[in-house]
Amino acid sequence: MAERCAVVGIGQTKLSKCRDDVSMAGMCREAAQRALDDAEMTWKHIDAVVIGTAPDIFEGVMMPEIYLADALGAAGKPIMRVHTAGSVGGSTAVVASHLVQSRVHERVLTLAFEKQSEGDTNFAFSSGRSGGVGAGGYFAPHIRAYIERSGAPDYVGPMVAVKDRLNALKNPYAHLQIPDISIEMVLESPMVWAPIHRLESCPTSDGAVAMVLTNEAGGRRAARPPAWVHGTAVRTELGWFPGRDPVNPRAGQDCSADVYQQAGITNPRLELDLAEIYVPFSWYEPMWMENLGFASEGEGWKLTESGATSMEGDIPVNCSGGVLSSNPIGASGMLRFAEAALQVRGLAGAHQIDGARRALGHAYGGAAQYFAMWVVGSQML
Amino acid sequence: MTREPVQFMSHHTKVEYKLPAPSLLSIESAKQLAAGRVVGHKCPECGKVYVPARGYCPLCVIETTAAHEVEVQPRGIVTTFSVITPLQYQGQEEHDDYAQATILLAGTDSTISMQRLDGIPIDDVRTGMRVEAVWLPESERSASPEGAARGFGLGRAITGWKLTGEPDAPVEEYGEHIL
Amino acid sequence: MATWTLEFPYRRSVGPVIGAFLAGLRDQQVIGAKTAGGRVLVPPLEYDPDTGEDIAEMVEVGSAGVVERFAWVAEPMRTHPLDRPFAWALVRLDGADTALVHALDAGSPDACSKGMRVQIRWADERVGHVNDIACFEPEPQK
Amino acid sequence: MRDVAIVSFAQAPLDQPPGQTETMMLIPTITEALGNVGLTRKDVGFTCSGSADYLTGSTFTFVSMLEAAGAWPPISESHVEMDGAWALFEAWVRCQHGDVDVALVFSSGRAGLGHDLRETLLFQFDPYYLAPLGADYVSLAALQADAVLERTGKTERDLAEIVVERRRAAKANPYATISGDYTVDDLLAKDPVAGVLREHDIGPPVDGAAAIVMVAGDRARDLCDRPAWISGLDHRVDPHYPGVRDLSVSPSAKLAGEKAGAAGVEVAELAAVCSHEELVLADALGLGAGCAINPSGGAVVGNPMMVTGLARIGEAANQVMKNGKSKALGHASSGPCLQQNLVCVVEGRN
Repeated sequence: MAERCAVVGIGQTKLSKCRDDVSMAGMCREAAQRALDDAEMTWKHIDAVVIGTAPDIFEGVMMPEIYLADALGAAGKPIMRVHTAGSVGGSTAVVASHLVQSRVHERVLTLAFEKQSEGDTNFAFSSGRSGGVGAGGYFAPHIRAYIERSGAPDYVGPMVAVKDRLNALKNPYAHLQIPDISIEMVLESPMVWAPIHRLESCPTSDGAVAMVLTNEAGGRRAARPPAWVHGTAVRTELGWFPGRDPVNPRAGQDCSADVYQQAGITNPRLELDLAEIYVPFSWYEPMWMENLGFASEGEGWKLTESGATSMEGDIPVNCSGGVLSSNPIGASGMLRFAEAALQVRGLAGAHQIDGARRALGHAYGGAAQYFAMWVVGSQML
Repeated sequence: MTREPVQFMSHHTKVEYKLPAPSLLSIESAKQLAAGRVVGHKCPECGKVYVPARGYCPLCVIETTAAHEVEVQPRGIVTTFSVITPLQYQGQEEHDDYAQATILLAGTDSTISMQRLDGIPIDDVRTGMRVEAVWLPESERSASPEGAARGFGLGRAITGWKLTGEPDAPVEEYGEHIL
Repeated sequence: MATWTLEFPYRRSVGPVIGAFLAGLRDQQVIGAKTAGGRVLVPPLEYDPDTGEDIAEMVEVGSAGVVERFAWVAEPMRTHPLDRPFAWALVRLDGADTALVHALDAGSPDACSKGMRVQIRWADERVGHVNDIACFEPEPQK
Repeated sequence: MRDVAIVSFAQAPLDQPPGQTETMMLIPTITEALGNVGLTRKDVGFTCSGSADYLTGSTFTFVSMLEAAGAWPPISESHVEMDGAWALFEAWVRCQHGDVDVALVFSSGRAGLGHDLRETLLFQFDPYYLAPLGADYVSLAALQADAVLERTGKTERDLAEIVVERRRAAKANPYATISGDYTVDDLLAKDPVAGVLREHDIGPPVDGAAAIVMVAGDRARDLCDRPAWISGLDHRVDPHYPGVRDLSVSPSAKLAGEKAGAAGVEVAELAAVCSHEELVLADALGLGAGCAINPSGGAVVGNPMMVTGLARIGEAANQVMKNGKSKALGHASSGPCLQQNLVCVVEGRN
C-alpha cells in the first residue's frame, strides 16, 4: 500500500509579461518561499526538490536544475527535472507525489517555472528555423475539426475566452486583467490562426509555482488545511500516426479514467466540484470536457454555452482564469494542479468555490499527446 | 552609495551545429521526387502506407526498408487546414497570411501536414477539397535531400497543391485521418 | 558538411543581487554578498549556497586578490574571453571568502602561480556585464 | 521498499549508418533490451527516458523518441531532461507503488553530432556569470584537476596511467569509443588542452543510446537467472558555482554513496568524464583497493552524454547478471566539476 500524499504548502508568483525585477532564480525563489511559508516550513525541512520547465531554449539555460540548485536550497539534497512538453508542470507534481507515496522522501518541494521574457517563445518553438507557426498554428486544424465535427456554434470559443478572463479578475496572480472583456471584443481581435482569434489564445507569461508535498502524518499536522491527493495519472501517445484522433485523444481519455478510478469517481460532473483544465486556446474547454468525460462526444460545447463551466455553474472550469489568462508554459500545468488544491483547501480567495471538496487538475502537452492529471480532495480518501 | 542600478544584461548565445548527414532513406526519397515519383513504405505487419517513409512503422515499432517501397499518386484530400498570420521572430522568413493544409494522399494511411496550397484563394479553402501536386519544373528539382522540410512534407520538388476540379470528397472518405 | 547556427540574444533581468554586482563592475567596483554566517561571496550569489537562506547584505570588496588555482589554455576557444593564450583562474579578491572564475592574462604559464597577486583589468567600455572585467593581470610589484 | 531489479541492458552500436536519428538508434536497442528477457513493448507498465534538446539544437526532441518506445495504445510515461540515470531513478520510484512490475528506461544523445560540446554545455552554467564568460566544462574541470592533484599528491602521470588502464580494459568493450594499448609516455607527449588535462583525459563526446529493463519482485526472478537487485539508489547535488566549493572533494557523491550503501562494492562503474574525476569519486564513495573501477573503460573512453550515467548502471548490472559479482555500483553525474551525482548499488542474491 502506497503512502498517502498531502499538499500542505502552495506558492505562486505574480504572473506577468515580464518579471523584470528578478532573476530566474529570484522568480523561482519567490514561489518556493511562499509555498514554504504556507506550509510553515523552512528550507531545512525539505528532503528533495523536483522541478519542471518546458524547453531549455526558452530561457537559454540547459538543464536549469544545475544552476537553480542553490536558490532551491538543494545543496546536499536530491534535485531532478522533469520535461514532458506542455504537460510538464502536471507531470512534475505527479513525480513529486510519487516520491512521497513511495516513501522515498517525506517532504518534497516541487516547482515549475517559465521566464519567457528572457527569450522568444516562437523562436524557441521553431528552434530559430523559418516557417514556425507557433502552438496556435499547430492546434488550429484540430480546433477546426472539432467545430466541424460537433457542429458547435461559433460563439462558444469566444464565450470561454470571456469567462476565463472574467475569472482572472478575481485572481490577483493572473497575468491578463481585462475588465471590459466581451464577446464582441474577442471577435474583433485579429484572427491569428483561423479559427483562433488573438483573444481566444493564451498570453506568454513569466511566472513560477511551487508546492510542498508530504505524507499522511505531515498532512494531519499541517499548519493549514491540506489537499489530499486522491489519484494521479500520466498517459502519453504518439503525436502522429495514421488514424490518430487528436481532437479527442485516447491518452487523455485513458488518463482521466485511471485517475477517476483511483479517486473512486464514476461520474466526474457530479462528483467533482470543479476542474482546472489546461485550455491555452478557448475551444479546448469544450474539447477537453468531452475528453475528460464531463460530457459525451459532441456535447462539450453545451456545457460552456449553458454556463455549467462558469463559477456559478455545476462544474466550474478554470476559476483562476486558467491558461487563457496566464501562461508561463512550463508552470501552466502545475498551476492547474495547485489551483485545484487551493480550492479544496478553501484558500483560493476571491475565486474560491464555496465548499469545494474534490477537484481535478489537468495538463496536456506536445501534439495533444502528453497528459497528466490529479484529483485532490479536502478529506483523506 | 547609490548608483544607477543594472536591471538587464544581454546574453548573446551562439552555437554552431553540424547537421547530420542525410539518411539513405531521405536521399532515396529526394531522388524519386526529383524524378516526379512519390514513394513511401508499406508496413509488412499492419499494411499501413507511410509517405514519406520513415524507415519504421511507429505503430508496430518495426523497421521498414526499400523492400517495402510503394509508389503512390501525387494527389489527395485536404483533411483540415488553418490560415496562418506568420508570427515574427528571429529567423522567420514568412510575412504574408497563407493557408496551410493537411493532406491525405491517395492510397496511403498517412497525412502530410503544413502543406501550401497553390492558386486557391484563402477564403475558398475548405476541408474535403481534392488536390494534386504542383511540381517544380524538372530542371529545377534537386535530388539532394537538403532543405527538405523536417518530417512534415515532401521536400521541395513539390511546391504546393492545386485543385483537381473534381467534386469535394465526403467526410467519410477522410474523417479518420484528420491529422 | 552542412551546419546551422542556433543564435539568440537573451535579455536577462538580473534582480537586485546580480544587478548590484554588475552595476559595481560598470563603475569599477566589486560588490560581494555576505551570508548570515558572515561568508563573503564574490561574485555575489543570490542565496547562501550552503544553507539556501537569503544573503544578508551586499559589501564592497577589493579589485585585486590572490590566485587560488589556474589552468593554462594554450589555444583559446572562440567563446573564451581572450584570444591569446591565457589561464583560467580562481581568484579570491581581497575581502572575499570565495573565488571568482575569470581569465588571467599573464603571458605564459610560467608567469602564473598559486598565491600570486592579481588585479582586475577593466574593459574600456563597461555596460554592467561580467565581461566588464576584461581579465585579471599580475599586480605590479610594490 | 519493494524489491526491484535490473534484468536487462542494451546499448546502440557505435557504428551507425549515415543520417541515423536518435529514434532509429533506439528502436533496435529497446527491442533488444526487452527481447533479452522475453518481453515486448506491450509488457511494459511504465516508461521513462532521458535526453537533452541542446545536443541537437532543436526543441522537443524527446517527443520523436516516443516512436521507439511504442506509444500506441497510450502508455504511462515520463521524461527527464537529464542523464538516463535519473530516468531510472524515476522509474524505480514508480515501481515502488506496487501496480507496475515492468519498467522500461532509455536515453539517447547526440553529443557526437559535430558541435563542440564545450560550447554547447556553456548553456548548462549560470547564465549571468559563467555562461557569458565562456567558462567551458573542460576549463572548469582543469581547475578541479589541479585541486585534486594538489590534495592527493598525484601527478599528470597518474592521470595518464588511469587512461592507459581504461583504454586497455575497453578493448573488451565493443561500445567503447577509444580502446587499445597506449603508453603513459605517448599520452604525455601531447600538449595539454587546459591546465593539466590533455585530450586523453577527456572522454570524447559521442552519440549513444541505451535501454534498461527493470522488473519488480518475483517476476524479476522468473525473467532473469541472476537479476541485479537495486539495493540502494540516491542522488545529491552540490552548490553550483565552482568558486564556492572545495573542488578536490565531492560531498554530494559522498552523501549519495552513503545513502545508497556503496560500502563494500566489488565493482564500480563511474561516470568520470575526465580522468581526475575518478580520483574524486573513488575517494567520495570509499572505493577500496579491492574494488575494480570501470572495467568497461568508463566514460573517459567515450562520453555519450545523456547515456553515460545510464550505461554505467547498465554495466554495473551486467557485472552482477553476467559476471557473477555480488555487489556493484553504477554512478552518474551532471553539471560542472561533478556538481550532481547519482549512485545506484545493485546486488546479486543466491
